[in-house]
Amino acid sequence: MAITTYLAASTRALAEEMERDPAVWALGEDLGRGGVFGQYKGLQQRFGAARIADTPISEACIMGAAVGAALAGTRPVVEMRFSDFALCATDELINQAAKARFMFGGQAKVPLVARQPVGMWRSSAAQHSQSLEAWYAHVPGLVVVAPGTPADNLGLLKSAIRADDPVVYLEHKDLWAAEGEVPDAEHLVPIGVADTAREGRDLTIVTWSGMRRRCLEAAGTLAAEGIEAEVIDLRTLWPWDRDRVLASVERTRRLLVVHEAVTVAGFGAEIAAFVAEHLHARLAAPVRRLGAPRIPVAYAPPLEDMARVSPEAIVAAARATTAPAAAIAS
Amino acid sequence: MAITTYLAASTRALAEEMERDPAVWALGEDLGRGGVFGQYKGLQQRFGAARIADTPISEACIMGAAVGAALAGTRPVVEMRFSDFALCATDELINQAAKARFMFGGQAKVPLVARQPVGMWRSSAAQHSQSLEAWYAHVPGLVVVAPGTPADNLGLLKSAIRADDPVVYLEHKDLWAAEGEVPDAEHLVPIGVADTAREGRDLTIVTWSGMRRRCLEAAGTLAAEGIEAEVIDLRTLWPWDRDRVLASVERTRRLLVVHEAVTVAGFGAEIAAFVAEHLHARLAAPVRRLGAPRIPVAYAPPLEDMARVSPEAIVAAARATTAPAAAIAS
Amino acid sequence: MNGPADGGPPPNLDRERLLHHLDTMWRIRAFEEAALRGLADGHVRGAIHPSIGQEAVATAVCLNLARADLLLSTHRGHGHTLAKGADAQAMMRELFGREGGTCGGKGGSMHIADFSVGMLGANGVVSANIPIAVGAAHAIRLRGGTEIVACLFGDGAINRGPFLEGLNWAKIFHLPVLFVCEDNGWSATTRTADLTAGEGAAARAQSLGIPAQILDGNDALALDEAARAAIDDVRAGEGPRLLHVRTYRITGHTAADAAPYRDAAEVEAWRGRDPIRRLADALAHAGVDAARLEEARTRAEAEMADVLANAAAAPWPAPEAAYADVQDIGDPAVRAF
Amino acid sequence: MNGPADGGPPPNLDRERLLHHLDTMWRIRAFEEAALRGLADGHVRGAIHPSIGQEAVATAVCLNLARADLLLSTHRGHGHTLAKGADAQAMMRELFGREGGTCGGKGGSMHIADFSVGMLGANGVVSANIPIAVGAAHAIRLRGGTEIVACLFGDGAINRGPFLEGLNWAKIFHLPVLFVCEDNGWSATTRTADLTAGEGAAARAQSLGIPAQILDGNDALALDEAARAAIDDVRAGEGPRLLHVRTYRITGHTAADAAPYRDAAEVEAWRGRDPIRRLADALAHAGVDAARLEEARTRAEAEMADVLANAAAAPWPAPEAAYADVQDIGDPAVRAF
Ligand SMILES: Cc1ncc(C[n+]2csc(CCOP(=O)(O)OP(=O)(O)O)c2C)c(N)n1
Ligand SMILES: Cc1ncc(C[n+]2csc(CCOP(=O)(O)OP(=O)(O)O)c2C)c(N)n1
Ligand SMILES: [Mg+2]
Ligand SMILES: [Mg+2]
Repeated sequence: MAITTYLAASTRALAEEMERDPAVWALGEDLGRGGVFGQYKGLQQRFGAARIADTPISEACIMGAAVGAALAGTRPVVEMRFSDFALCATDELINQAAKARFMFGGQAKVPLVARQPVGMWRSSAAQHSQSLEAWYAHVPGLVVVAPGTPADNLGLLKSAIRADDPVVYLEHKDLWAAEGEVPDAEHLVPIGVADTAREGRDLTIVTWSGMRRRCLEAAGTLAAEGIEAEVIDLRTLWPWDRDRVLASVERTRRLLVVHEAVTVAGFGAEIAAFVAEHLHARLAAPVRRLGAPRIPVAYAPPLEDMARVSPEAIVAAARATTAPAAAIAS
Repeated sequence: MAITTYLAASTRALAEEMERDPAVWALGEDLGRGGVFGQYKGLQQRFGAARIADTPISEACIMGAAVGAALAGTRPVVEMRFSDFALCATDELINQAAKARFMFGGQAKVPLVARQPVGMWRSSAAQHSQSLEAWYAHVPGLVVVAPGTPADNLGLLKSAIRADDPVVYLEHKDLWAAEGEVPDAEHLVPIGVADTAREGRDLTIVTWSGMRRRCLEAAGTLAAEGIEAEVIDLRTLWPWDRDRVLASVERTRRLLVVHEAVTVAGFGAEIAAFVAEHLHARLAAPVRRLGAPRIPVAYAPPLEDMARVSPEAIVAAARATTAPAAAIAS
Repeated sequence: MNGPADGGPPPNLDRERLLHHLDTMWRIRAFEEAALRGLADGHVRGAIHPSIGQEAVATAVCLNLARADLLLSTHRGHGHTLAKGADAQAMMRELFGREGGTCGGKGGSMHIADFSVGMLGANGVVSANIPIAVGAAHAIRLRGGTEIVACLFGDGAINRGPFLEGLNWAKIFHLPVLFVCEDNGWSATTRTADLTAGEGAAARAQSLGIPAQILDGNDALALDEAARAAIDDVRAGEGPRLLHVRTYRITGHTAADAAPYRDAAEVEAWRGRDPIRRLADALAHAGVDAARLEEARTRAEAEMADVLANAAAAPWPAPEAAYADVQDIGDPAVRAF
Repeated sequence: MNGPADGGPPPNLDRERLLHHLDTMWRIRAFEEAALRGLADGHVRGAIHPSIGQEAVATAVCLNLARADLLLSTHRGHGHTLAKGADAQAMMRELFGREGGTCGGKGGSMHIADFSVGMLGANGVVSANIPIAVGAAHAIRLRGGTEIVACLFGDGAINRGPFLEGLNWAKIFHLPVLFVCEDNGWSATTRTADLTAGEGAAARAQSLGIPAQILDGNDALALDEAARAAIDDVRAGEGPRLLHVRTYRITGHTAADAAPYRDAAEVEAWRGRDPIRRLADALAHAGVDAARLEEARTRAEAEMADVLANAAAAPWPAPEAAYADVQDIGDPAVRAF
């Protein structure tokens, strides 16, 4: 075990997989200089410019070329820089990558990883701050992964690269510098398995990505008040770990889903709806969601903060869910 | 009142608004020949090629130009042909149209209508059959409308053209030929107001677009069994008519949401989650969703049908929701 | 190389080779006509975009490719697919949505693909095949392969962004791609010239430093030679090439389109330049038997009549197949809701 | 028109006009330097992309536009915005995210806009401003206006699809757009030449039938003349024009980028071609007072020092403003969840 950043973990993951499998390569803008956040630093020197390819500013072609390169037998790792720019390649990801295997009757698979750093960082405004994981979870053919710790960014990126499916891989921009323990030995995290970041008996908080930290912080505060929150970091949004969530809510009888994305039609709706469908009679309080208001992310800090889910808001939502008044008259 | 098709209603709507307001114009491919479904037939002859503009196959520029044209004082109606092709213009719709007003601090609005025919028709396969309304409902700045009848296509398209916001306007391809009564006089349907297509006491079915017909058909079958379903056609997905839905479920104590889109992370999740959050204690059965499985739409009829929500499936889901066994032990 | 219209075929005309081209062109036409009958009979359920009149392009390009070479096609791709070596029977079954179709009935005409012959797919999105082709070529380069990629698209496709992005990419990475713009003058129901600035595909390619030429797409002899030369260059590692081929779509945009927006005289003029008849005439001038030339047609028609009948008799795919081939992780066969 | 490096200024040099250009260039530079200080002090919170070294382009293009003309800019847009007439104070407040910013603090540097002077927005998405510009021109045409639209973008932007789609559109609809490719040699940390096939923006425009010329972007005199002529043509209804302007970004890509990937000699060479100094020299040669030339600088620096201090003293916007200006129907101020 060593302490490593979320960023360095991703660099290591890609390097290990490129070492292991010559079919793996990466393509995107400015990768030769380390990528926009430094997550590719040193890789071009190590693996050459053919396998760490600097591309033109051509998001549609980056994604489309990755589809072709995957169909033709390689395993491309696509860098989209900001998930917002992946919107310049939506046809290529949704109509081509996600559907090719199916449309062609299984003649080929599309093993590509589409890395799309998401979320709010600081004063990045409306075109550099979005979290659209709900979109990708809605699209048949796609796997959706959103690591929240350095160890998970190592282990999940490696698994994503080994997957034969197109994987939308959402790293959080505010986590690049986050530190955590990371195994020295090869570390693979299975896709589709949640991580129970904290155990608790009073309510289940389901979250992912940048909100993992905030939820754990909130859980600390809640514990001081005697409320023991179980915090489940989904890590994978499709397929999400329903068994883990259902088992937890079965026990705690209360669900709070927390995410950074806009609440309306966010992926929290799926989880809340699913739990309400399956555990209605067991719930001691209504399911509850906490996400951003339906506003674009602004630049000025006080306005930007209005779109942020804070630990205080999580604490408040958890308190409301566990308050006796929230219990269902039964 | 006259009987008119959904298609003719849309032609009339655009013609009336172009007549009323010289700032209204339409742009898209093949509009001069009537558009791909004939919904623009006769309009270029009537209004000229400047206001019914035939564009190159350039979806990104069609949408981007509409943003610029809206910022510069006109009211463009964008034709995307199939909603699937709007994915070639996602940056323009999401990062530009939806956010411009906010990012610029309210200096200008973006009054554009993005018409995107949605849904399954017949053997159109995975790139011509999608329903992605959940995506657009998730994006701040956008209004999302999905008419299910000729009268609504008349009245809502007119309202959408008059709206000062970017409106994603989802006509259903399988409804073009559908007939219905349409008022002779000017007819405006307010955005954000649902239509109770059928009243009932036993459960509330919330639906929209092409599924309205199927739900009404199912409600007929259910009535013969003594189950009286209330069918609410939302018509607008953002802002959706929560008051109507909550009031209905308050009465019926049972909710079934039916849509054609993939169930997972579909807009039904938002409605089910919202109702579960607000009426948990009042529900006599768990909220329930019925949509497509998470598979791409196939070409061959027997495979395509696997992605279709049939009246029989609606009847079965409604029966299950109203069955005594579904009632919550309380 | 000149066709007979310009004073007779060249003396060294390779009869066997060109008879193969002729046979292939007849097979394409007969396939399209069979598919139209299948549509009229209600067997073909989705839209089809016939390539009648454009057969020489498919033939000249695809018959000059090796089987291992890759091909990316469009919505109007039956001819390309057949010429690349796909089985007509499997193709017709695909159009019928039946078991044994190239894609098991999942794709239909607009997503037809046969990876076993290097045909990596038609595409329902105009221009989307260009970046995919470029990426396939990139993969070949990465693994040191010697195959090349051919990418066909229409004249309407050059006004979409992926055309620019893909050509730029192919050139800067010096990739083995042959781009072919099949310019039939129309983008659905609109005349492409009205939508297109400048001289079109060749001029745009040249502005990117990609050698390009403009060719008569109904002259099978000239096309064959040009395609072979371009493919040789691409295979020799000289980077991408573009052929801008002028031809005509004899039918409407889809089989359902009667194309009333076109001048009857324009259609007639192009019928007069029928690429199959021109090649047959050249072969006749070169001394090929009239019977052999007639046989090319009748054999193709008989084959496709069989194909049609056989497809109509094929079973539907099992409904559960709709849940297969989606994804491994998060497989809908395990969990679809 | 030649600069002093080529043998002195032309005899008929319009001093008043060019002093205005010089003043504007100094104001741009002083604004950028003030913004850099604001960033170092922690007042500017988001990324900024300084245009130091590129001031002549902004000045030549924007000072030749009328106030009613429209302008679409990029992430590197401070100079364009200032030259188009936006208030420096409101701009700096926007960079600080304060009340009174051009966008009320909602946009920041990458979304700066001032509709009151026809500046319809910077853009955080490379190349996305091109279709918007084209659409704005389309609107002008539809309502019979006489304004024109100027659209600036970088050399990296020409490899994205919207560049092709937008230029093609402007040409076929014969729209009043002046495209200006501000070619500073770099796309973020990568040399654009390595990513760009062919000769670049001008060649691509020409392949679309759009008249285009290549210019020295650090020669304010020549640029002024070329921009004026192009703008006259566009305003006269001759359709779109493109200027491909070669210049250099003296800073890194963002203020946070030390640009170690660049050759020091390259940077030095370009510092030697400083567009402001070149114009000042030309004016000195033409007999303008040294004091007046010095004053251009000191006045600009004093103005921007004030602007900086004033911005730092400005209040934050009220948090509730985050709920305003989103949409009328489905207004989040009414319902945000
Ligand atoms: C991105 C996109 N826009 C629009 C369409 C609808 N469409 C299908 S084919 C076609 C015309 C294409 O013209 P061209 O590229 O010349 O090919 P052709 O049909 O003439 O072979 C159009 C507009 C589409 N499939 N994809
Ligand atoms: C679509 C898109 N891709 C990538 C980026 C990230 N990015 C911002 S500026 C830039 C470089 C742009 O280069 P150029 O167009 O030459 O403008 P310059 O920065 O040199 O002024 C990049 C890659 C972006 N903003 N948008
Ligand atoms: Mg064509
Ligand atoms: Mg640049």
